[in-house]
Amino acid sequence: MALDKNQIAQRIAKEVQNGQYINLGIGIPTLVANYIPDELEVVLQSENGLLGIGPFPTEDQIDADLINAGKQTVTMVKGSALFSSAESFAMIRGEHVHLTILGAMEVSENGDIANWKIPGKMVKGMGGAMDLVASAENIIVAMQHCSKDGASKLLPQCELPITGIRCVKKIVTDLAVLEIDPNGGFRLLERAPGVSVEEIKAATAGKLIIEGEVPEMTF
Amino acid sequence: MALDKNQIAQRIAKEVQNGQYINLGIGIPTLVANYIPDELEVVLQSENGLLGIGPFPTEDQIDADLINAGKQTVTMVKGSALFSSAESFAMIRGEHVHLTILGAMEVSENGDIANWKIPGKMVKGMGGAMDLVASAENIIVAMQHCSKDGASKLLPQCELPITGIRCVKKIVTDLAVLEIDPNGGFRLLERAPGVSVEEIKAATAGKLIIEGEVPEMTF
Amino acid sequence: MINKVVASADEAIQDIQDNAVLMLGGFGLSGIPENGIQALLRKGVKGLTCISNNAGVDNFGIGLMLKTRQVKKMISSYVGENAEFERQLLSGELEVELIPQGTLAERIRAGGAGIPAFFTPAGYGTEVAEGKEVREFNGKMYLMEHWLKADFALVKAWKGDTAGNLIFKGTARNFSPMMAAAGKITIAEVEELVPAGELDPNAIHTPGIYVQRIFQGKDYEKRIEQRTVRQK
Amino acid sequence: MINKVVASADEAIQDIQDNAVLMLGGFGLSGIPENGIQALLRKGVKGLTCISNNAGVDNFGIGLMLKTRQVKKMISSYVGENAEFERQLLSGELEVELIPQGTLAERIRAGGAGIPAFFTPAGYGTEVAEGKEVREFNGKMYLMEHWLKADFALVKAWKGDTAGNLIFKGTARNFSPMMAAAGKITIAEVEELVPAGELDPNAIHTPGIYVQRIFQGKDYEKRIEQRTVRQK
Repeated sequence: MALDKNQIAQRIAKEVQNGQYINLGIGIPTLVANYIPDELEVVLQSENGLLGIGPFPTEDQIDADLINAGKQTVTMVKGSALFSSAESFAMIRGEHVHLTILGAMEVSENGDIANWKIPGKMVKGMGGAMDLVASAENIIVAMQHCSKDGASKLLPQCELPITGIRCVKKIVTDLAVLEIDPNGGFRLLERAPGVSVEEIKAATAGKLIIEGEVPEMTF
Repeated sequence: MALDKNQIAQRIAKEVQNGQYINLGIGIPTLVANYIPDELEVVLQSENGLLGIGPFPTEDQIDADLINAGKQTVTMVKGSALFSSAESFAMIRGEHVHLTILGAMEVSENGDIANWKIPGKMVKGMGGAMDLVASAENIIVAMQHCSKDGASKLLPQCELPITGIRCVKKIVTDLAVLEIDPNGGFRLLERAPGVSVEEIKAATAGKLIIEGEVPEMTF
Repeated sequence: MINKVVASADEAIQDIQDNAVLMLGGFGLSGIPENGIQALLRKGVKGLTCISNNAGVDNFGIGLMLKTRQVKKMISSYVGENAEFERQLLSGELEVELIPQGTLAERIRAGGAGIPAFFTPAGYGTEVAEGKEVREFNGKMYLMEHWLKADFALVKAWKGDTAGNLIFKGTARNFSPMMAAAGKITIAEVEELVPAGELDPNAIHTPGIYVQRIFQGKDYEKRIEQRTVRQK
Repeated sequence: MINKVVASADEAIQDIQDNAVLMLGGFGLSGIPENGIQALLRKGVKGLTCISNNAGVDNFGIGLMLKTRQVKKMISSYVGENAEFERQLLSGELEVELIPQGTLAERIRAGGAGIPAFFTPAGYGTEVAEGKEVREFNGKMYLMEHWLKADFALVKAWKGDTAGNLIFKGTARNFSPMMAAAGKITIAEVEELVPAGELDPNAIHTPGIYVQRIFQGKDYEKRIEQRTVRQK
């Protein structure tokens, strides 16, 4: 059965390694924080100027001057640091952030990503996404395998205006875990529980690389 | 009679205007601070990371962590701010500092300045001087008119490696106050008390522009 | 110390003319110059170019100035919270330049720091790169980006002193320190204005050299966009 | 929070090898990593390239490492307080690259911030410009300068926490925040090491993300170069 948003987040959390500084994008990526094992020492970066994002505040902790990049009220943890946007993107551009997890509208088989604009329909802006994908050493995309009308979002090449080229390393969808092959193509690593390779094939418009048995995900 | 160092500093202090942020170089320029009238609101910048330099400390105020760019122990005034070297030179390069007063070995008649190196003899480095002269809107040089062996330091062109080109606006020496003419040449503005125009002419190797009566300095 | 205090927001912005280029601090609605925006609405100055990470929401922040059609052009990184904005954009009433957030922050810093251009990898290979110089350094591709400056910068701080020194709070700092340095005239409004000497010199985020005018702000609403809470 | 604490200066620098490129914080003798320098002397590592605004004095700071001939090359802006330095330089034993102080600070910042090159007016028309790309922006001439990075950065702070967050004191801050970001491995020594959570997040100068190792320093001499005093 296809994963729900929380399960996608839960599976991505397994990619997190001890000692990492991590930037979580808006949407499913934000949920990843809920599934990072307590025994891992990691620090979450918010590009509006916070290292060490804590949980949402209780009613009486709410502070309008403390939000994350999704404009949600947050708290700090012990050892947090606050800084300007220039310093924040110095960290990102300077490759001090190890892992970026973000959403996408489309990913191409060479690792291009599109997630900021639908010409004529939607103009929200790229925010920090172009900076993040241009610099993070590891970029994982969290998204639905297909759009609401059933079109594959894993494509030979992106049709929407792109956010960055050859940058995505891994993709976790409601159906599968895939990595971008250095020579191009989506290498199928894991299936969602109960989802067949055939279903994933049918939902993937770009080149799908399948080698041997493809295991089911574990959480 | 030729001015002493303190008198040069005192004469330069008259150039200071209310509301200015000022960088004072090592040597005579540092002495200028002693002669700025109390009624002027000005702020002294030290390029190692301090806005609002106060007087030297008393014995019991000495703090090894609070020095000026000449490595002298200093104090802060009310309203001081501390910052990094990158921020300090952002202020300088970004033309937020209005007035720079510094020493020189040579000045040329088009406003070039040399003050950092004597090939084969002395290699101390340029420190912040090249940044300062490249960006300050007003640059005043404090120096002796001639070197110890009597050679003029106001030249047609600099003979020593230069620190910056076409940047000096005004020069205050032990003999005279001069400004750089936009078309080239040292325009003689004031004589030191008792010093004749002929004496200044004799001590100036570069083109000297004299128009009408040249008044004596007042302090 | 130089005293930068002015009496009110209206006095602080009185010489902002039509067609001025403004920078406005804030990320979303956090840290925006609420008093300055209200004064701009009162003054009714038009044809403004506003450099700000976001464009407010429909009925708060810069969104209010969009409603009154005072803004000719927005230079931002993300504007996705504002229906009136989207309407004016799609109808062609509003010019918009969208810039990657880190590039926006660094271009503003460069403006204050006297750096006319620098190289960044953000946007390489995308439509952001169109018309820009591309260069390879150490095997990676970069775009050349230019500084941004403004006629006026409007920033809001937590505490400030009469010499113009500023301390921000939490994530309300965001773009304001760079904007303060990049504005020809920088106007700071503060929640608490204190005499010079009361702020710790070692804790100051924006040194007073960057601030030309400062005033005690009032009636801060500090609206929250996404009120997310957990149970105790 | 990630714990960055190591037991001693010797442990912190144990993997610094011959011919490493180091950055060392400090302006004159103010804010230098005294413990780190002592450990480098004990380890006897050689062929070092040291990026530091100054080169210490004859018998303190980096000057000690010049005496033991551990330094192959100095990259600095001002080195005029050191006779041994001048001797090694004139005899050709020591390579020296002199850089305008603001350019040095900005090149180090660029290294930490992922900016491979930028433009500055400092040094245009001088021998510093030799071999460099020159470009005009808005009628003014600028040089293109490249980022500086280091294998290891050694910085000294006033207070630090176990997560690597640093607060400097007075003018001892100088180059250290930029160096912390520009070092592949950044080693911070602090006068006072506290548990994560004890420093005000809003007052931190160097966020812990830039610091890989931190230790409690000891026996700080904090030598003063120019002891200038006035009478009470």
